[in-house]
Amino acid sequence: MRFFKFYLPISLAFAMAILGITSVFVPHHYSDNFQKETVVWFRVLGGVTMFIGAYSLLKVHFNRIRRQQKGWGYSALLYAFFITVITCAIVNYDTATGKSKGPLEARNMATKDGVNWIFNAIQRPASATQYSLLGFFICSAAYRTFRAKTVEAAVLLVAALIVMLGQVPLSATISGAIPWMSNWLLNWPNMAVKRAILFGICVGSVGTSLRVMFGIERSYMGGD
Amino acid sequence: MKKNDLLLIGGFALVMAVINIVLVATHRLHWVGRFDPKTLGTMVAAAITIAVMSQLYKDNALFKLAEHMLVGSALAYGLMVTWYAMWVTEIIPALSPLKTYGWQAVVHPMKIAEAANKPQLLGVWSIFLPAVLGLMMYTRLNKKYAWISRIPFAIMIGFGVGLAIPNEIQANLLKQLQATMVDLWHDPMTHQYSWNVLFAQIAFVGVMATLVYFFFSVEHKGAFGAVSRVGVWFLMIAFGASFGYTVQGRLSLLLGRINYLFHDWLAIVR
Amino acid sequence: MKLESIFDVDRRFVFVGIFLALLIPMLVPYPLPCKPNKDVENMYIGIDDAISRGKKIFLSFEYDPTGAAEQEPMARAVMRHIFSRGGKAVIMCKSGGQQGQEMHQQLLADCAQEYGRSYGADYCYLPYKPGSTNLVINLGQSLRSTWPQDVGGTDLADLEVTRDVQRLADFGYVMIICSSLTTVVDWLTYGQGPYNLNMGFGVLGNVTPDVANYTNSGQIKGLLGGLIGAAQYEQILLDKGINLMRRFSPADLASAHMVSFCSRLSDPEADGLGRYVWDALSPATQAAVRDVIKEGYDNLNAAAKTDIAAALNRVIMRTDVIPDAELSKAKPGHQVASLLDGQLKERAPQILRRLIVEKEFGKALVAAQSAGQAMTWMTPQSIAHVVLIVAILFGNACYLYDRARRKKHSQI
Amino acid sequence: MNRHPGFIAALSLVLMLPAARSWADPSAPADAKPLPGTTYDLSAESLTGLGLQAMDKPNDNGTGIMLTWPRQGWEAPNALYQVLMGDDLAERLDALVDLKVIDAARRDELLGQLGAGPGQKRLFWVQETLASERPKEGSAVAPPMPLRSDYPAVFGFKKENDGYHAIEMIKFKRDDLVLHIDRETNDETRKLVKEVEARGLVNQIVPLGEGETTKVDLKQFSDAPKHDRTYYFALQRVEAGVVTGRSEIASAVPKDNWFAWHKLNLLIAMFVLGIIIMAFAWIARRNPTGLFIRRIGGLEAVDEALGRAAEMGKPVFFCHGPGDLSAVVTISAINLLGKIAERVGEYGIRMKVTCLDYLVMQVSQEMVRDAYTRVGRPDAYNDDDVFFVTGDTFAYSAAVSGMMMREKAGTAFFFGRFGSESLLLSETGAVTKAIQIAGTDSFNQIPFFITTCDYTLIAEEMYAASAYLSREPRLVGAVKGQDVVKAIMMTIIVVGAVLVTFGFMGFAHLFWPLTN
Repeated sequence: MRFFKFYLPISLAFAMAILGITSVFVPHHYSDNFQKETVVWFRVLGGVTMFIGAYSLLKVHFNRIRRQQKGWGYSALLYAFFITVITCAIVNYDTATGKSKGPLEARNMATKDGVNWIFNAIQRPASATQYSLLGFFICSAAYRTFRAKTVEAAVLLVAALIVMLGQVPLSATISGAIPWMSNWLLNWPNMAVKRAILFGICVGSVGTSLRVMFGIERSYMGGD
Repeated sequence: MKKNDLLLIGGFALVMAVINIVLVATHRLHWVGRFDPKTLGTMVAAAITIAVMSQLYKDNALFKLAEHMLVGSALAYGLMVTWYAMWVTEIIPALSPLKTYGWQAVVHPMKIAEAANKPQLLGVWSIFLPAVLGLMMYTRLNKKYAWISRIPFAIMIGFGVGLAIPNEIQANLLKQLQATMVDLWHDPMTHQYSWNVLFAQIAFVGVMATLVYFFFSVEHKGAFGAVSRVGVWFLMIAFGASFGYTVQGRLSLLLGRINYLFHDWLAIVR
Repeated sequence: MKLESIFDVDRRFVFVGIFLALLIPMLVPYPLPCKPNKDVENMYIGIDDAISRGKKIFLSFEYDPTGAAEQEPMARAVMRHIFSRGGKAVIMCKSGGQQGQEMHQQLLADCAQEYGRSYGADYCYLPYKPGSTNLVINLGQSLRSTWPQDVGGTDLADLEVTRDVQRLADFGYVMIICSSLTTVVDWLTYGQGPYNLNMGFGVLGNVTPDVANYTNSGQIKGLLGGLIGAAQYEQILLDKGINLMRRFSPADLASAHMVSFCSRLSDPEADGLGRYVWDALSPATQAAVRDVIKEGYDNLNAAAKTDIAAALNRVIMRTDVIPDAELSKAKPGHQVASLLDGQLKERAPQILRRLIVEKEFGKALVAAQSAGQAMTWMTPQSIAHVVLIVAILFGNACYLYDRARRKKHSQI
Repeated sequence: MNRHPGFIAALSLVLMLPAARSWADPSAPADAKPLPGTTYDLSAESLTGLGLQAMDKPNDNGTGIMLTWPRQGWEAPNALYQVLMGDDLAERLDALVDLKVIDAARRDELLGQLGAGPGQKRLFWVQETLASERPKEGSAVAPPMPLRSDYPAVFGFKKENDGYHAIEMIKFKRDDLVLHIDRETNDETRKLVKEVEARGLVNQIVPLGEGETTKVDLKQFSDAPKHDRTYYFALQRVEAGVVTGRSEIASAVPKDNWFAWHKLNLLIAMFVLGIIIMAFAWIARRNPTGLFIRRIGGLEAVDEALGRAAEMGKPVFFCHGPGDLSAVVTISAINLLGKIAERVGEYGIRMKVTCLDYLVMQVSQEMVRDAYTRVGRPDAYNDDDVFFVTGDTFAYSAAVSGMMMREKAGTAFFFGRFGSESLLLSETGAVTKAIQIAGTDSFNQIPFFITTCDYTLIAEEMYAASAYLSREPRLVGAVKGQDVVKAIMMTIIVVGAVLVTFGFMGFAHLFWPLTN
């Protein structure tokens, strides 16, 4: 049993890693085909496992409804919307032909059915608004927590102020130097740091990848 | 508590209804025919926008309502997109040789795949094998058999890691080495010392100092500490620049929502 | 008492402050002049140059509703530029734009409408296709094998705009409006690199710092970074006088709109039908039309009249271009049609056609007013930025003062 | 410094005045096209020795051929090179040129010619225009044409590479003659088909479509060379519409290759890196003394943060970003989660782990369960505390920030890859006065974490974090190995930059990646 639970996964990971590395260095069309095939595999894998995540979320809310925990009404609402959208998706109504095609035929993405309406009236404004709240939060964060507590923080502050000012047309009217400085910060120091961080990230991730490959890092197995 | 929530929701719905009726009556919104899903959509979207924004005041029933609506429909939408993009357009058509050729498709998959002009090289096995792996994933849901899912995980992660090692080195190490090893005294255009050369030198120092900051096995003291401190300064400049740029972007998005409320819906802003 | 404690307010006040700082300047639109930077200028020159060489422009719209506030103005400015100069464009949609296809097509139709361009001859839209890197590689090799058909299902070989283009390298300029760094790198690696294309990008504000080293290395020829990039592009268009609609003031356009409409109503051809059309109008519009009739066309100055005449010409010219398929889409039209009695039904298409002209002209009018949307939006931006900067500076001053005092205190 | 494009172009302008005048003249066609009826004359006199060489493109999967020929000093700016290509006997290239000028108007005529054509086999041709752009008025620089130096992966970094043109034939347009014919019913056409097939003049015979009549069509296909098959090439130069040079015929066979030699430096770098990192890990396990790892601010504070949450009886939130298991930072985050969960178990507080990716969720569940078991509190584990919220980032941030507000988070950890949800989450946490520790390698999000969180692990610090927390010799050793790699890299950069500054490129070239 230990073989199946432990050695088999580790040796499979190692073998697949070797195949992955090989496919980069071997240009032969065999390795080309192998890469193409793995792309198909991983896509199919994603398609087959798509219900696991939904199951987890629905279970949490199902438990909430069953136990009538605080706020179970919202969970019921979540279910209502989930079921509505899924039903509309399964019916797969096509406004162009005026027929319901069922879930086994391709969906016309331009069709105006319940899914489309809910997407446009609820999902789209809700997620766009959630995104736009960042505008409030960023200002609030800047206003309340942006203090030159240390020299480093002061450097960050000054750079941020220059760039912020350089970002609006007003600054050019005050002085042409401000947009120039903001561009300069962007093009030189920012670029240098980018590069250094990329070096570091590369070495770090190669290190971790090697540990995974040789079975030292096994967190993907969920511990022993 | 519960009652308050219901009152809040009901009151909000009422206020929105009144505003919308006024808007339609004053021809700021156009209601066409008996039932106009598009205009209704605009109204609902405005209500949702306000409900999501209400979390800025405090966490409240309206926000929770909008949040659960969003989560429920987003989950279903995600499933739908995956279904129609993966199953309907890829997996099911790839299995179609089973219908036409029967067992032949399983026994001689490659031949059949070629004849049926399918992009999968192994024919139906290109679907069967990953599908079996995918089904193995479902053992995660059972504690006793959860170990089975290690096998597909190992295959996926192993291959990902194998591809990542050379590609990371190529893209992030060799590429950046190439970009950093530059002429530090002559401008590429004029072959003379110039301001740009000075800037390139500054950037070079920045790269080095930042790299020093990311040394973990040496204590940052003395000269080493001083260099690493310069590195921190460079880091902070970069983060500051990034912050400044993002402020602009985020405010633009906020403007977009304000425009939606006051232009598309209330029609106050022209 | 700590000075800084005045900053310890409830953050909701901060939110309200930001909201007002953005909203108030929006109510009073006052576009600030923007000085275009080099990257934006490069993009303008690149596109202009390509058009003047008779080359087509390739665009990839990869934005969806979440990022639209920043990226739609970019798309609009660039499309206006292309259409106003008589350029031809092929637009595609990839990974990030899946949920924005409706918006893209609407925008294209609006811009084409403004400058009297038509689908198929001047532009075409290639619908969403999954795949990211592979798609770029395929496009480099062959446009038609990647997208055999456009959004309407027409073969690319049968569309005038795509007839003589085979692959990415046949285009004079390639512009990508996208929101992630990975997409930029994909396009540069598999599109720009192998074929040495003129390629420009329109990216979100927060991605701009990440692409700095690519503009530095010359791989990116033209960059619109965030809304300010769009505003600067609009400024160039304005400076070059390309934005024709801008020549009319909104008031002129309104009068032109009304006058044209009134002339229709008083037209003997329209005679009895005018009543039905009139009934279909909202009371506010009716009132405005009455005003124009009362005030009269003659009160306008000569220059405005010429402009109106030109505008009217454009409207009249377009009357015949509207395909019948468009007619059925016009909503006010349905109302009118339902009002028509049997005898008049055969003439309904004409009326509907006119109604669409009105509607479209109205759209152009709205477009003209929002011509500098990004520029107009830069004013609230500027104000919010300045308020924020002042608040940060003041907060830091208080903080430093407090600290100095505390130090002094502890020394004693 | 043997490349003076400006000088060469200026000289060529002077020498080629007649030709140059034609592009300055607006009436001349912009793109020179071969004149109809031009045939490829293979008699020896017409060969001016363009020096065409064809070779299998090395390091590829057998679908590429490289063509190269020396660059002439007097190439006019509007020079155009055409490559003719055939997959059969080279002598037949002359017939090819005849075929290529067929236009739509001659289609019907063609049908008549079918019987009379020369008896050649299937052939096709390609035309590659290399300098189709007309230079701007007044510019003296010749338009760029691909040179050998554009393909360092094939020709290396030799100086003389600038003296040769080079193009890569990976995809080419192919014009096929397609005969639309009703092959089933008509006896006469059946006879014709037989004859046509025997002569092999037409590339494709397709059954008639609805309402079609028998015709010959010219269709364009794009095609890639097939491996292990011989292809023949010839080259002609056209200037201002006049053929000014022709080459001999060259042939090549595209071959499958087993090793990409241009990636040799990558392979060596990979081995060096791997050996150093793994060696240090191995040595550290054998001899776990003297391992030092510098203080990482954020991690020192983990205990303090958890302690405070325990004191106040508030829950701990652990947020994974939207990264999946293929991201290294996610793996580091899961490791950290294990270590943090141990301490959470010791303190007996409640920890909620919110996930955006269901595979991450599964791994996290096991990680937390094992950690609780290790510290003897298996009962504290509840599957519902480690859960998947949704795959949509904004729904996720809405839901999680809602939860953090409602349940008054005491401590929040944000470890993983983050997008724009970072600020939404951390600002909410700041309002609930939670102690927040963040760590990510997403460069864009670090500034927000710095401003809103109490501690932030910047990029690589995140990778070193699990080594720091666990002090496991193997991990610490690997961190040390990574430091050594960085030191080597810095040395290479400094040496390389100095050498480049003094004009020695050779050293730098050793490290250049040769492809994109």
